[in-house]
Amino acid sequence: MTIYDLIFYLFAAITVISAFFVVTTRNIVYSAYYLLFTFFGVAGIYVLLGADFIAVVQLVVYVGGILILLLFGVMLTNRITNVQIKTGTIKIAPAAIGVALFAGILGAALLKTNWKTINSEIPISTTHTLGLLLIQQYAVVFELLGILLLIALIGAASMARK
Amino acid sequence: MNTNNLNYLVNSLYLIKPELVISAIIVLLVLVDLIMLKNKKLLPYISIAGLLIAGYFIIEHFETNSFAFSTSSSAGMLIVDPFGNFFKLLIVFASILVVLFSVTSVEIKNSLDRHGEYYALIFGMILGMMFMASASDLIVIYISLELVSLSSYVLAGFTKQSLRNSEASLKYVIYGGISSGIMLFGISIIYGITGSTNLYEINSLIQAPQVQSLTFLLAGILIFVGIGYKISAAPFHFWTPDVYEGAPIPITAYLSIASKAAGFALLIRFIKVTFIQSIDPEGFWHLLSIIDWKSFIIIISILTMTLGNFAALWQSNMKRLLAYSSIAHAGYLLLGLAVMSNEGITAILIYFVVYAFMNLGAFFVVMLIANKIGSEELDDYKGLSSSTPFLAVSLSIFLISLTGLPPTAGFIGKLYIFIALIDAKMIVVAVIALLNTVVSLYYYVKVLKHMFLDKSEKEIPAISTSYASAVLLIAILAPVLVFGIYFTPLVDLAKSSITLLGF
Amino acid sequence: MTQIGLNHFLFVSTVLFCLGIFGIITRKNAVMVLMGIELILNSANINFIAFAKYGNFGYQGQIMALFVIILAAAEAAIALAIVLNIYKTFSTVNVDEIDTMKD
Amino acid sequence: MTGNNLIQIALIILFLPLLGFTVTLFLAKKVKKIFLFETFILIVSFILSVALVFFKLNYFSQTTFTGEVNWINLGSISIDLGVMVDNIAVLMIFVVSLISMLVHLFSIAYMHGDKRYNRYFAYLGIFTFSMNGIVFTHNILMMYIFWELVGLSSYLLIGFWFEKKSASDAGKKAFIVNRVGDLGFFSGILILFATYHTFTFDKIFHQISLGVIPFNSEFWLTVTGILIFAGAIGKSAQFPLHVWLPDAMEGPTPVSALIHAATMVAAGVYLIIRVFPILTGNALEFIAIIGALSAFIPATIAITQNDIKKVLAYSTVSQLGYMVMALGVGAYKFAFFHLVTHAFFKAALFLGSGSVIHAMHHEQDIRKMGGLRKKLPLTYATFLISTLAISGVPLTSGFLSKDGILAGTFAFGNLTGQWFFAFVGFLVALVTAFYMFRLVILTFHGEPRDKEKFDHAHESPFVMVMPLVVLATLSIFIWYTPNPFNPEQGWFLSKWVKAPTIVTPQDARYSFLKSDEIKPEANVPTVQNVPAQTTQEINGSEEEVTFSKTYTEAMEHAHIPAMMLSLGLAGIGILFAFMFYQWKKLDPDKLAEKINPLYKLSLNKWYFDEIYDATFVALTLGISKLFAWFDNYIIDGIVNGSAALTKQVSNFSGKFDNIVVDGVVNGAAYLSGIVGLMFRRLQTGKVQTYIVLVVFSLVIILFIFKSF
Amino acid sequence: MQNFPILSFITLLPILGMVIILFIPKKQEIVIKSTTLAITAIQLIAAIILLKNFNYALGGVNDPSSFQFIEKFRWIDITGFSWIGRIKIDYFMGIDGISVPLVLLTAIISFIATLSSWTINKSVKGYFAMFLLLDTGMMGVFVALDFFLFYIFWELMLLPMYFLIGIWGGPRREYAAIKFFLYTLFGSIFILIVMIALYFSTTEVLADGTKVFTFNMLSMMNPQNFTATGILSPLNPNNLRLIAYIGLFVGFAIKIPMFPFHTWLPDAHVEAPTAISVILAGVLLKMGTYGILRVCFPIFPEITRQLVWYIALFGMINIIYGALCALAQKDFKKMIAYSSISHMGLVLLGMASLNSMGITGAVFQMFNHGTITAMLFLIVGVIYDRAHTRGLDEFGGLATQMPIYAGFTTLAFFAAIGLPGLSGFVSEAFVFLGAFGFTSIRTLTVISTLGILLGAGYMLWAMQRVFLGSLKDKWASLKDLTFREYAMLVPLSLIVLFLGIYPATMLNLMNSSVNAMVKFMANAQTMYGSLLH
Repeated sequence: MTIYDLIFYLFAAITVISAFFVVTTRNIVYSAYYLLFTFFGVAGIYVLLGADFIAVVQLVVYVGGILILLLFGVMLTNRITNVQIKTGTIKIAPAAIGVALFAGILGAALLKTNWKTINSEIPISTTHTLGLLLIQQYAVVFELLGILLLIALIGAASMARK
Repeated sequence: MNTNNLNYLVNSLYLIKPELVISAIIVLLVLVDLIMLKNKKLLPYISIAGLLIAGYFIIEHFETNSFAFSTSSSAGMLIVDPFGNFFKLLIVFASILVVLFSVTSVEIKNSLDRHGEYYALIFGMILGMMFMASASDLIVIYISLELVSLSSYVLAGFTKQSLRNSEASLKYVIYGGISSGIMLFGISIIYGITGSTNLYEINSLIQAPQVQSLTFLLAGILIFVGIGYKISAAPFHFWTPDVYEGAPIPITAYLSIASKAAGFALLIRFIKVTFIQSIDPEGFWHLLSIIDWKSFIIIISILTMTLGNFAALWQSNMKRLLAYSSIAHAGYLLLGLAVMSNEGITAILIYFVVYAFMNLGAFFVVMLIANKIGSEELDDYKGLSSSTPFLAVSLSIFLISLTGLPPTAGFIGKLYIFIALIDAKMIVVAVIALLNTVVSLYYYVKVLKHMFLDKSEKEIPAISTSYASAVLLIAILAPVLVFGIYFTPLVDLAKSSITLLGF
Repeated sequence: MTQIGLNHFLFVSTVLFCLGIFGIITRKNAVMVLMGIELILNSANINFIAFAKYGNFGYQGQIMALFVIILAAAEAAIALAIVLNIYKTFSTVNVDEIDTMKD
Repeated sequence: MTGNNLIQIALIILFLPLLGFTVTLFLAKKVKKIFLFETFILIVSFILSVALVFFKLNYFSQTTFTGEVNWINLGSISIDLGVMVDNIAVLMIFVVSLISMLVHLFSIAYMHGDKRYNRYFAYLGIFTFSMNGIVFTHNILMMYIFWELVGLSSYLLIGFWFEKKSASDAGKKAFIVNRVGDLGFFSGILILFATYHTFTFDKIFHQISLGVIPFNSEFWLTVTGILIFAGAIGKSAQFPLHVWLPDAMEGPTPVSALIHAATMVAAGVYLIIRVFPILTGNALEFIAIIGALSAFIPATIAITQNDIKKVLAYSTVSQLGYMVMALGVGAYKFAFFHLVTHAFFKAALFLGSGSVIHAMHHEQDIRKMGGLRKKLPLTYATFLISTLAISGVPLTSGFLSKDGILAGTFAFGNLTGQWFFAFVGFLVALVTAFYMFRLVILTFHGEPRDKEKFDHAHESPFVMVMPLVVLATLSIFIWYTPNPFNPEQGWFLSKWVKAPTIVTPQDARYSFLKSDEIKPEANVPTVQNVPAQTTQEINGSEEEVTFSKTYTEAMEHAHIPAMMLSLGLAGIGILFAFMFYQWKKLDPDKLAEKINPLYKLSLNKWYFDEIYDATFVALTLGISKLFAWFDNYIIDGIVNGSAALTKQVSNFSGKFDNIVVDGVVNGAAYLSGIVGLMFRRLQTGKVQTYIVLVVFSLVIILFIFKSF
Repeated sequence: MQNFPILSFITLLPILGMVIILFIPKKQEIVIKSTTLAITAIQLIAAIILLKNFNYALGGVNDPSSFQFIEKFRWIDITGFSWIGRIKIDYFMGIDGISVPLVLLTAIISFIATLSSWTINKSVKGYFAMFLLLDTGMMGVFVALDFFLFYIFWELMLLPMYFLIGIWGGPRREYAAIKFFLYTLFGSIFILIVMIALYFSTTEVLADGTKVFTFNMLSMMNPQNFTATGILSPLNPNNLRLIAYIGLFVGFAIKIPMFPFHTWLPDAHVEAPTAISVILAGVLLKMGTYGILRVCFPIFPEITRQLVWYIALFGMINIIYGALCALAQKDFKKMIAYSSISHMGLVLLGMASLNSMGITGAVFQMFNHGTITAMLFLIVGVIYDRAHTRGLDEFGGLATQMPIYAGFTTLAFFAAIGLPGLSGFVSEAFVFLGAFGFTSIRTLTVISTLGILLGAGYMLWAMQRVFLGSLKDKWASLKDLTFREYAMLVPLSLIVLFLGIYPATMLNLMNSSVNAMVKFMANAQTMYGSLLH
């Protein structure tokens, strides 16, 4: 067992366990914090997979953006006076059965698959390459995303304002 | 390489002129909205002008057959081909009508101050749908799908006034979010197997026999979830009735036509381009046996139309009824795909044109009625034939056409579907579909019954229709009748539009 | 235990994916449901990057992940706006209570 | 005078009454006296028929004339309509025209004051037309056509006083009961047509004589004969379809005289006479049995009836039974002879009873009459003569014809050893004499039992009495034969009426009716396909070679014993009638008590109506109700997905009812509705439920497709 | 004359009338009614002109050259489909001796029904617009020779009928209307499927020598035109012709209506207004039997021969069952509706005979049933207009009060019973004679004759209950026929009488065609039997 392995297990554990708590904790705020750990764990996994730029983006966008947004959402939709911001769970049984079956199929399929694997060197930095790709090959997608963000902006504003 | 690339980008831009126009209009709309805070009257004109320009560009380059933003000589992010152009044209056409609807809609008028956002979002949808129609890369597919979704989430809850409006958008966003999530997971698996996200590349990669079929099946079906949700195919249709009922009527109409059309364009392209092995001279596709799409689509389509029709029997809300009917129609349309032949695709295209007219028309009448009586409940339709015979008759014709009775265009649409089915010797499926048509008759006729045969308990004042609305309505009505009798141009158009790049 | 390979990452992503779905289905609070969606997107992203690395497919996977992250942000923004709107009209964000429209 | 002229006269006679009918019907409201036109038409038609009879019998007695016109031509099949003038037809037309004319005259007075007076005459006109059609037809299809028209006119006339429920019931009953027989008749026609592709009698006979028979089986030839005879059973009111005739007495009395005594009911016998050549031995035996039963049963009923017309009605059935039986045993000529004589005396009896009823102000119960001979001397006289005739007293026509029939049965017994028919014949002769004199005595003799009505009674006017006299006169022997005891030598039987050539295969006949000399085709008239509107003369066959000599001889032997026996029996019957009712030596009531069950049986007409009502009518109505129910509930129910299920479901869901009412009406809809409900259940409005469903359906789809 | 498109004229004239009516202001009810009357009158005149120019010698049936008044031009022609050939649909009309009586019938009945509609006073404009549309649909079915065109017309009459029953009908009109609609639509679905399947099995050689699929019914009747592999091609050993035949037959049988698909009829009749009942019974039911004769028989002759016993069986069931049900009815109109079922059974039986007598009888019976039942429904309408009830038991003695009315009724009733001298007899007799001539259905025919008896039973019973007996006081004020009612009943009575006495007028009209049909059917066995080898 190498250090790589250890680190992987660490991050995997963080990700999975905290994700588990995200969906099971009754307290919403706790849940949001667990989500933070999940995101961290995922970022760690990205790093392990040699995607350093993505890991950073993950941290910046998810932790810095989305999570904060979600927390705002929590705050805005619950009266602050109530310290114990809790939420119930419903449909545990069907959800558990359905998800378990689904996970079974998914897991069986994915893990049994004989993936093509080719060993490759971990590049030092992906940022440059990604940048080039974005403005060359994926320029159209990139622009499309820009418009998408614009639309999201307009939409969110339109939705949220009085 | 850099210069080549840039040239290539510029060349590609020529190919996506309509999309560029639409994008420009979005910006223009936002700017105009900002500059002229008070006067919103200009916005629809800009929209229509933009759409007409876009439409012109589409028609101009209708016969183009080319990749755009190519990554290699045989693949690209986008494909510009007659098939895609057909759907783009359909989308533009539907958009023009929806813009016109929006002008007359009382619901939309009530939120006058946000008209800028409204049109911007519609154009966001248009853009997304156009990309959907020509996407050939899973990345573009996903992003464009999301673009359409995000815009429509907001539009579904646009007026924000009633409970059902907000409810619609919440349900839509949650449902859409998970569906696209599942689809994304499927895309990731395909990527894992093939190492590519481009449909053409994937196609050439999976010709090899050693591909993991089970995993591929899984991925294919997960991707279908995302597309199935867009075209509201059972069992991924659950959002449809609630959202259709909750959304403003122009948006409902729009969702039922344009976004469904885009979804179909995507689905057909996805299945055909990715899984095709060969096409025989009779026009039948021979797909890779990796996924038995034929059985799958047959099952889904039968399920869809049956569910749609049967559930529609019980509806008392006109919009909801039409929602279920549009689910059912998705089922009929899927049958065209299930044939897995060029003929089937022709049938789908014909059906779509017809369906656009009749469904938009039906929604338009429902909207006009709702404008006056403020309700879409079927019970309030009682005695409409006396208070507004024009609308009642128009609605009847649309509904009859939706049922598929001659001599309306709906019959022609169905006829071609059945021709395709029977030619492919799928008699049993055809019978099931036809029996479904009978079931559908119930609820369409129920509406007719309410309008013509029932007496209203309360006194309804005569409903007048504005001149402009009447003209628009007749403009939609005429093709429904004309195409029922003379449908050669329609078929010619569809026939010339089934060319997908490379096939 | 074997060496860490693709399957390990896939395992993590699968678990995340399923937990995400589980969360979406079971949580009452709309915000929590959104968290579930984020989990699903993350799981897909792990897939992309893991496949890219182990299959040596180049950078397409990472680009995809990048796009997905951006998209997730946009989606979250819109979703939260909608949730806020719901809170204004319904005075609750419990998804299961928002069912005025049904058959 | 050529055959062509005869055909023309026949056609005029045929269509004149139709003209009368049309004119009278359409002018009924406008012209008060239009009935005179109709009567005039009938007089003309009678005169023409006299001419026809005269010329035919005097100059062309050996020849049959036919004239036909193409009616329908389908290329492969062509159907001709045509008339045939032979001796039988002209004699029959004479009878019909005469009685019809007399009835018209009689009705002028009898029906006077009726609010549908003119319409009544119109109906008589259509009846006469139809009857003439039956008489003149040369093919079986036309026979059927006029057969039905006769049915229609009898429906109209019986139900003429339709305000009375009993009258309208009787009309309906007559038509429907007749239709039962007609079904058989029609089926017989079907067989004939399917075999011979023609309807014309001659062509059919010709083909049979060539050995072409239905389905190549003599059995089927027998069946065909019996089926056609079924028509006669209906029309001639033979057992078991005789039930309509007594009820038909609800019609005006002149109608009874015309239709239900002389002409229409005789049509059945006439039909058998026409198709006689094709009847096999077995068929004839069947006919004889039906005839015997029909002669016997109504005779027993007539004994106890108290309605003057009912008695006559039953006696009519009984006499028709005689004729039918006569045909059955081969006494062809006497059957026709009796048909003619009976027509006259029975018409006289009916008209006489009409006169009585008229005089008694529409009282028909003989228990309330009595002593009327003083008031109605002429009526009495004619009635008595007719009664003597029907009873078979010598010097009357009835004696001649009846005696012949009895001789025929006697001969039949001699030849075959079956004495049943002879026994029935003689027994009925006894009974007939008895009840007829009972009728005469109760009506005309003794003391009046209803003084008031008696006082107002008066002799009828001339137009009513004149017909009686004419008819009674015709009941005297002299018109038929110079020898009052042997009709064989009379012109009627020796010259005019010839037994026909039997065309059935030899081994299918009665053994004694086999041709003594084998001359299969020599005498069969050959008929070519006759072009339209032409007349053809057919040379008749030579005398007496066509019918079995054996039988003729046997009858001659039987003549004397039969005559003696019948005379004796008639005398006994008359004697008993006088003992019971005139001299009151015997008390009929006591006798009735002694044999109460038999009395009841007779009084209640053997319970035929009750039995039919309880069986056939009830069964049909029952089945029809069942089917209607079946239609409403089961068939609709199957379509509607079963009513019970519907109710169940509607209990479950209050909404269901609403929607049922709301137009989801059909049951396939109930079913689809239930399916729809199931689908609706899924649409809970909770988005998370939807997602659960999506996940589950994904799982299911994956499971399904994993196997592919 | 031959150049004038008289069939299109006769068919599309009502549509023109409908357009005219739509421009007449709502209030001008008389104008609307008169326009309709004029249109139907012109149609009737055109039909008579058609009849005058009709050549009796030409057979038609499967031979395109002996159809008359043919109008044929390319309607829809889409080229370029390499894989399914050219989609070509013709506008193809023509008549032969089988359709011409029905064209005439349609014109007559439409005219009479217009008169009968005079009393309509609820949304007159809509009514007559629908009425004329219906007229076009009916006429079109009888003149179309292209299956596609046929189907369009077939469906075209659905909706107007739905509305005519549903809006202007009796108390349970909605139920009846929707039942009618669903049944017929259900039936037409089968027709549609078979039509498409036939299309893909039949080819036609065009002038330029190309082979294309075709909807031309006449081409479908020639086995040489079938493709080798079409699913309905007799050349294909695995063909589905039997199933297709049954489907097609059921589609038409629903319209007839054949047991057990008949339950829509009594409801539809009871609820429909008089004029619509007249049309329904007079013309619409014939479309079913006409369809069988025009489509099922010549296109599938070998299957027809195979199934002929079953057709006769259902004919028999219809006759007996309908009659028995009629016997149990208490509603005048319902009784007549059931009697229609019984009489249409005769048509089925006659067709099953496959000989000229039987088929002549069947076609003639279609015409006669059209006129006689129209009369019967008019008669019910007369009494319903006055008394507002149709209960058979509620009347009695009306013959005293309304003698002329009673006279017409008697005529119609006896015509329905099949009294000689009236037209019903000839067709009935022909049907039985023809059917009896066909050995295998002989027993069924004999059983069917029971219908004659039962027919007399229910008709006379109804006659008695309504017209005979003593008059009830409450009906003492009923008026006898009006002029308009005369105008409706007299022509029909004359037709019934005339055709009863001299049926050759009508029989000659159809004779050549029927013979051609019989010949064709007789040769079918050899023609189709040899194909597979």
